[in-house]
Amino acid sequence: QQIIVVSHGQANDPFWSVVKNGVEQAAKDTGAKVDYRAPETFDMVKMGQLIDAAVNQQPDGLVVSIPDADALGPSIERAVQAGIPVISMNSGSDVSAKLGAVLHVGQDEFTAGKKAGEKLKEMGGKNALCVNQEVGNVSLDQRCAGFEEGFGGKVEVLPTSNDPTEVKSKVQAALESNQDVDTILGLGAATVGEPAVAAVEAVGRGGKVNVGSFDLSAGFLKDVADGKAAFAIDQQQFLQGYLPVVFLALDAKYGLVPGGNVPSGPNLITKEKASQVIDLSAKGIR
Amino acid sequence: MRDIEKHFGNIIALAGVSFDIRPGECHCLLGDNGAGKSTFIKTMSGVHKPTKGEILLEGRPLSFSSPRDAMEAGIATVYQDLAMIPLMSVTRNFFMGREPTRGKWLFKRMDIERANAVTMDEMRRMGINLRGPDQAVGTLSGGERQTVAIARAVYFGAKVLILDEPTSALGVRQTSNVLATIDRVRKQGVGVVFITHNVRHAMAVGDRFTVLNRGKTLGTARRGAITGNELQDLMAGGQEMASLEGSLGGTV
Amino acid sequence: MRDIEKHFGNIIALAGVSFDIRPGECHCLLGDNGAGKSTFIKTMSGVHKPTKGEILLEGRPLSFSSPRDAMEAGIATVYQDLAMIPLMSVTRNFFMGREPTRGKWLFKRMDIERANAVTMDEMRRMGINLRGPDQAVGTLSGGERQTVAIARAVYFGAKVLILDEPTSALGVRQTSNVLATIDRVRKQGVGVVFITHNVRHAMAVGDRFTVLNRGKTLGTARRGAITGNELQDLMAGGQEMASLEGSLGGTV
Amino acid sequence: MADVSPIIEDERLKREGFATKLMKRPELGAVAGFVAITLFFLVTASGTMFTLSGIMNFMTPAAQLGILAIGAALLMIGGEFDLSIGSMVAFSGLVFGAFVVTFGMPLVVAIPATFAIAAAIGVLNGSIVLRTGLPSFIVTLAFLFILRGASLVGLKVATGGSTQLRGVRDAIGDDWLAPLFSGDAFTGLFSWLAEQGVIDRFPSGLPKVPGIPVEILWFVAFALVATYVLLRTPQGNWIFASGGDENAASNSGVPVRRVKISLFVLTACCATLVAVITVIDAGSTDARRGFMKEFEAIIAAVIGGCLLTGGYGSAIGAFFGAIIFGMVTLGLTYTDIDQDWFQVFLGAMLLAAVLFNNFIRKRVTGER
Amino acid sequence: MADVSPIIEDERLKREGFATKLMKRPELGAVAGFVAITLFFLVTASGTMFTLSGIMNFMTPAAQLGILAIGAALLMIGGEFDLSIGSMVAFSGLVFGAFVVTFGMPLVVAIPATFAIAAAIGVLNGSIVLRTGLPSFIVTLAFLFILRGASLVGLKVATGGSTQLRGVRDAIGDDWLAPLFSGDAFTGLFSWLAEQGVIDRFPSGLPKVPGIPVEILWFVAFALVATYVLLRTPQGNWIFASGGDENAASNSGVPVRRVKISLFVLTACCATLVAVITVIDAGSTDARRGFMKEFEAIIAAVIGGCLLTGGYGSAIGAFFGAIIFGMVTLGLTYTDIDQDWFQVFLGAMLLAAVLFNNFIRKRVTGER
Ligand SMILES: Nc1ncnc2c1ncn2[C@@H]1O[C@H](COP(=O)(O)OP(=O)(O)OP(=O)(O)O)[C@@H](O)[C@H]1O
Ligand SMILES: Nc1ncnc2c1ncn2[C@@H]1O[C@H](COP(=O)(O)OP(=O)(O)OP(=O)(O)O)[C@@H](O)[C@H]1O
Ligand SMILES: [Mg+2]
Ligand SMILES: [Mg+2]
Repeated sequence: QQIIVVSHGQANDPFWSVVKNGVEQAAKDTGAKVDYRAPETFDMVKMGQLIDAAVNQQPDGLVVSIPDADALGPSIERAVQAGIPVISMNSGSDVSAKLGAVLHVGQDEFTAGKKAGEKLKEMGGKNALCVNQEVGNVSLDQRCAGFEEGFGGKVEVLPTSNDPTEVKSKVQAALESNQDVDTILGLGAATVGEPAVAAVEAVGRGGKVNVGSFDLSAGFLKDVADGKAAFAIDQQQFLQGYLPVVFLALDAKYGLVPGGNVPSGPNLITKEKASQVIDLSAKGIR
Repeated sequence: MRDIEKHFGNIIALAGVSFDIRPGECHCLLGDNGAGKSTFIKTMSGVHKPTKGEILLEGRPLSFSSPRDAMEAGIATVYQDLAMIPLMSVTRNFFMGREPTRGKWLFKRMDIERANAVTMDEMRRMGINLRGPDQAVGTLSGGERQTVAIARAVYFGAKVLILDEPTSALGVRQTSNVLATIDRVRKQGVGVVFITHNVRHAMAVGDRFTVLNRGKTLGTARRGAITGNELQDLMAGGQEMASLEGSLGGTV
Repeated sequence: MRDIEKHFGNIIALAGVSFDIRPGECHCLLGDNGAGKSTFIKTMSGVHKPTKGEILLEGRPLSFSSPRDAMEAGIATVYQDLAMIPLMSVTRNFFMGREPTRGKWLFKRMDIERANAVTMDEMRRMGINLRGPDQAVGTLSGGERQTVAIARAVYFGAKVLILDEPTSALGVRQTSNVLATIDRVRKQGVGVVFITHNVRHAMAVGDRFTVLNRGKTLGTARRGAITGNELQDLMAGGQEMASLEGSLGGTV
Repeated sequence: MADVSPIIEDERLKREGFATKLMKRPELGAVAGFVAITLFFLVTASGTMFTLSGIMNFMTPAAQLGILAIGAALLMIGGEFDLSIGSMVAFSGLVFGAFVVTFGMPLVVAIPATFAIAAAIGVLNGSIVLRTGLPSFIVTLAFLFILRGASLVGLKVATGGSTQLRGVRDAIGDDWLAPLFSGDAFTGLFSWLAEQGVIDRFPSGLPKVPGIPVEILWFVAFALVATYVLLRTPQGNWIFASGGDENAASNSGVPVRRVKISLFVLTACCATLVAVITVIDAGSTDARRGFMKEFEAIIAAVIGGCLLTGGYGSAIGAFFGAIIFGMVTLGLTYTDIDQDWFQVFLGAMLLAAVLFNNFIRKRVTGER
Repeated sequence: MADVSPIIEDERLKREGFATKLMKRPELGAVAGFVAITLFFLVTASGTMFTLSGIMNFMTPAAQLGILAIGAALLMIGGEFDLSIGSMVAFSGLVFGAFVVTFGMPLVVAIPATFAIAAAIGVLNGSIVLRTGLPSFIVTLAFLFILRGASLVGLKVATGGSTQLRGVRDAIGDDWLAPLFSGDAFTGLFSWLAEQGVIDRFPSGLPKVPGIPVEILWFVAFALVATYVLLRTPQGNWIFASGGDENAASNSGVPVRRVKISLFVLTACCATLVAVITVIDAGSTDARRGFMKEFEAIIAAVIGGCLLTGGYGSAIGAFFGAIIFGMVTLGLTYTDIDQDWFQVFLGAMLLAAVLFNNFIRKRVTGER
């Protein structure tokens, strides 16, 4: 059996490296031969080409994420036409069935962002920063957009880079120049969440600014456990890599397949749960 | 050309030089190293804009905004640094900026065969047998390179031909070729400006001689009104000659 | 040096040349453009590795892997392209690779004042008054630049001094200075290799004359064993001289 | 005068075979690299890489990159850089998308209008560089940021807050100009070939390869035209001269300013061509389109033998450079190597390709 | 012989003020740009940007970038590029992190060992460039990919699957070498100053600025040393010569190979210094550290007046170039402008800074 996974996240992205770990675990558990592929940057044109390349190899199953249905649709339809069972994961729950995918595992970035927004609003936030480490990456932009909708209050998107020093300085600058900010949402725990917490401490507003972040990192979870940060949003993306592969393997072997979509998250990790997950996070499972 | 001045930042390279060229005449420009000869002819051929002064062509004031303008006005120049692209072939350098074309409209293309043939011919006329027209200029010897530049200027020269130390790196045979060429184009009615440090070369072909010193003209003399030795003294800039001069027996 | 051959790809620049230098003697290397003179001296000073042949110094075979090696063996060279960095100042070019230092250990630094003073002095000795030691070489006139290269080689020259057409761009005064300098260092027991196209310059200072033609030696003559005119004919490479030669009155 | 005889034999020339002569051309190194990489993948990759569909698959990204790379190569030969082409792809994509979707223009209007805007930016780039004498690296770098940022802002305005503009395919419908810029060419021929069994088919009966993607045709055509211009026209000579030595060229009467500005316009238009093709093909555009493409284009040009200092290089070299880059980026997916190793692999292959090409060239030309 | 008189007045020199002379130095353009940007932000940004804490805040990233930029500038003056420094930051970070966390080495061992490995990679880079004569752009580009990929693979091995290696701070504890590479210097002085009321305090009584971050000290020290070396030592002369014209330099006896290899080692060590500082400071390292830093470093060097073609530039210029870049990236956050405009703003400010510097220089030196 050969199963190919094509996603839009890079192998060195902490979020996607966990997905990949799930894929690898599934490969080990099912004995199938699984390939994980992704473009080097958020690049829909390239991703379409990777799907085409996968279809050419006639695998027994194909797992894709669908952040842009317009761009990827034709390639996915071509796979379906070629008789390859397709499962979508992570993004694209709304279009997955239409394009002919068997089912979808995971959840929209937008919905997850919305949920985070609601939670932070509940905690009394009125004025928020959405710290985006890769503006233009549609899946990250959607997290911010969802957050804006759920939060309701004033949200400013703060574009930064992957460099923790720069993120910390920028967040610090934003906090210094705007004393009203009371909420920060980071779009990645290691790259943005940890430096954001450090920045809040540095300007002496620890406890007055709620910090939440997408995804998990051991450092950020520790901050959550210590009460320096509010929560981390876990999509349990390990499942998004693990389940589709297992489903497709079972499908190929026995023709068994679940009947509906599987939502993998979101799951808010707050102070109570944080310390349990630290170890798993350090190993790249959560 | 009248009262040309040229400053580079705080350096005054030319402090008022006047000069004229007549058709069919070879005007030699002489002077010590750093006197400003090259700067002066660069002003004449549109490379530098004069800080002060004006250029008149056939009575009308002119202002060249680029060497291409000057070329179109009929001035061809051999620069001291030759203005060659080392990585390009001899032919491409020869015709740079004035490529011969063939065909029409969309199919207008460079006539490479003709260009190659002309280049080889002109070079042979100057006494250099090139190995091939597509050798890169950067791999030519110093004299070969200089010959390419001279052949190019002569080939395209129209009204005025300016030569900045054209014979400095040339062998005996090539030098006499160049002097002969100057003589020939002069007889065709072209005005020639010839810069050299070699008094013998200057006396051989010059009709008038102008000596520059430290950015100023020391004066102009007609042929016959001055002897080679006088000229030599003028060129040395009036400073006492190095003491060994005598012992070397006037060989320079 | 024995039977040196040098090929560039499919181009044979030197096809077996033998040559020797003796202390206190000025050996002139003459020849047509493209004869291979520059290539030959570059082989001697470690720039090129010979394709065939060997170099002997005081009887021992030598192999220079870089010009620095040759320098350390006491060979100083003025290259035809001068080996100057246009963007750097005159002083920095003068001392490039052999900077004078002051202080010790961590505080070992360039002795800028001394370097500047030496440069200005040596240049003035050659007859050039520089505006200042920190002018960039790229803004010097052709002759000024050449003088810097010569002054540098003379200043550092130890056993052998090689000059590739050192006087080509020089004015009258500078030229006589250079010839005088050659004479002076020769008397100090340094061996000089002097390349030129000017027979008079060669006759003035040369003790022996070797003529190259198309990558081969045409023969070596002692001073007195050959006249200027014979040398001139040899240098022209045996091909018939351009027809105008006569009418120009032997001025070249 | 000396006699003007026909070109004579020169005893100072060794015999030189035709092959040797060929290898001296700048692009032939890239060809050697290309051959080496092909052999490598023939051995290591799964067979599907070199089926017809596999080839089309790696040629499509190579073609898109290649169009940019040839433009970048011409500009580099002319002595300048354009770091803004990647951002230009995003910006032109936005402009084109907005024209088509937001303003509902037909392609006959939208495409020329997009090219006009791109050309204007090219002129702006070029004039700033030439006016100020600043290095083009820094000027176009500023435009790298400006255009990328403008695309983001523009997208948000055009879509009302999203960074992705969709619905281009619907808006275009079956505009008669679309086939020139999207989809596959020679579909009829290919389905006929498939029926004859020359081309593989899917179980559903459709040919695995429906035709040749148009970008490949654009790519090949552009490479040929660029080569012709460089080697056989006065303009080509001017490009080499401007890049080789600006001063010398202008002293010899080459209109250096005009040449350089035209080249900046050309690269902007190359970026726009790629933008139009990918936007129509994908049906959408987003703010990350063309990200890092400027570097990939320069990489391809350098693999193809262009010198960063200008004055040397070839369009055919950039052509093969782009194909090498395309093969390497897609090739790993056809092998069994873990994706984590992708970058190590990419770097090693690049190095191997240029080392091999260098080795071959030195061997053949006998340089030391 | 001619008389050897003291330097005489030359009538061909116009009087030239001290200011004019200063402005001719390559770095003074960058200083002008720096002043302009500062004035701009003084007017437009919120006052907090230029409080002590605000200054430390933008100087910290500027210092980290600047250490790389000065290394890159020296290498550029020497005529070569190193595109692998960004990846080198990630790779050295991994190596250092693994030494400390996985192997539990003390800093006295771990730091020299990391530097040794970096230096070895620098030598490798340099020897490939010099041996093959390939452009350093392409060789170090290959290492950009290779080192980046190796960091990812290495991290996964070291952590058992994660892309982040953490626990560095715990592993180090209070090693006596740590204060040299992390945290703030002069903390005593600063808290004393805070008590005197010279420095703002938090309500808790702690000074708002606890000290000067060590990277800033490293940065300043390195800039001074580099300037000294460039302008006052033979080695500096060799660097200029090697970059100005490799052939001419080597013909004049400059050990070009040795100079260039040392410069490659230097840039690798700069990257390692930044890696060590950031890893200790952040307590962790991940696969994306240093991403794109190679370009930012080159940008800073070019803003600072280095020529891409080599042979010209200055370390002080790169120093100010890095500060300009740091101020511009952070400055927008202090203004009221919508952050979506960030990249447009960054590009525009860069362009404005270099245009201004160019304008000033032309004015002062009277070039046409
Ligand atoms: N771009 C420049 N910037 C500053 N100074 C310059 C520049 N160009 C020339 N100079 C100076 O102007 C003076 C005149 O130079 P020019 O090249 O005209 O001399 P020249 O008469 O041609 O000398 P040579 O006989 O040696 O060629 C020189 O002293 C030179 O240093
Ligand atoms: N790197 C190279 N590659 C190919 N050919 C070369 C190279 N260097 C020199 N040549 C060729 O070798 C021949 C000898 O050149 P060289 O420079 O030694 O001549 P020269 O005797 O110094 O001439 P001149 O008097 O004009 O300086 C020339 O024909 C030249 O074209
Ligand atoms: Mg001159
Ligand atoms: Mg020579």
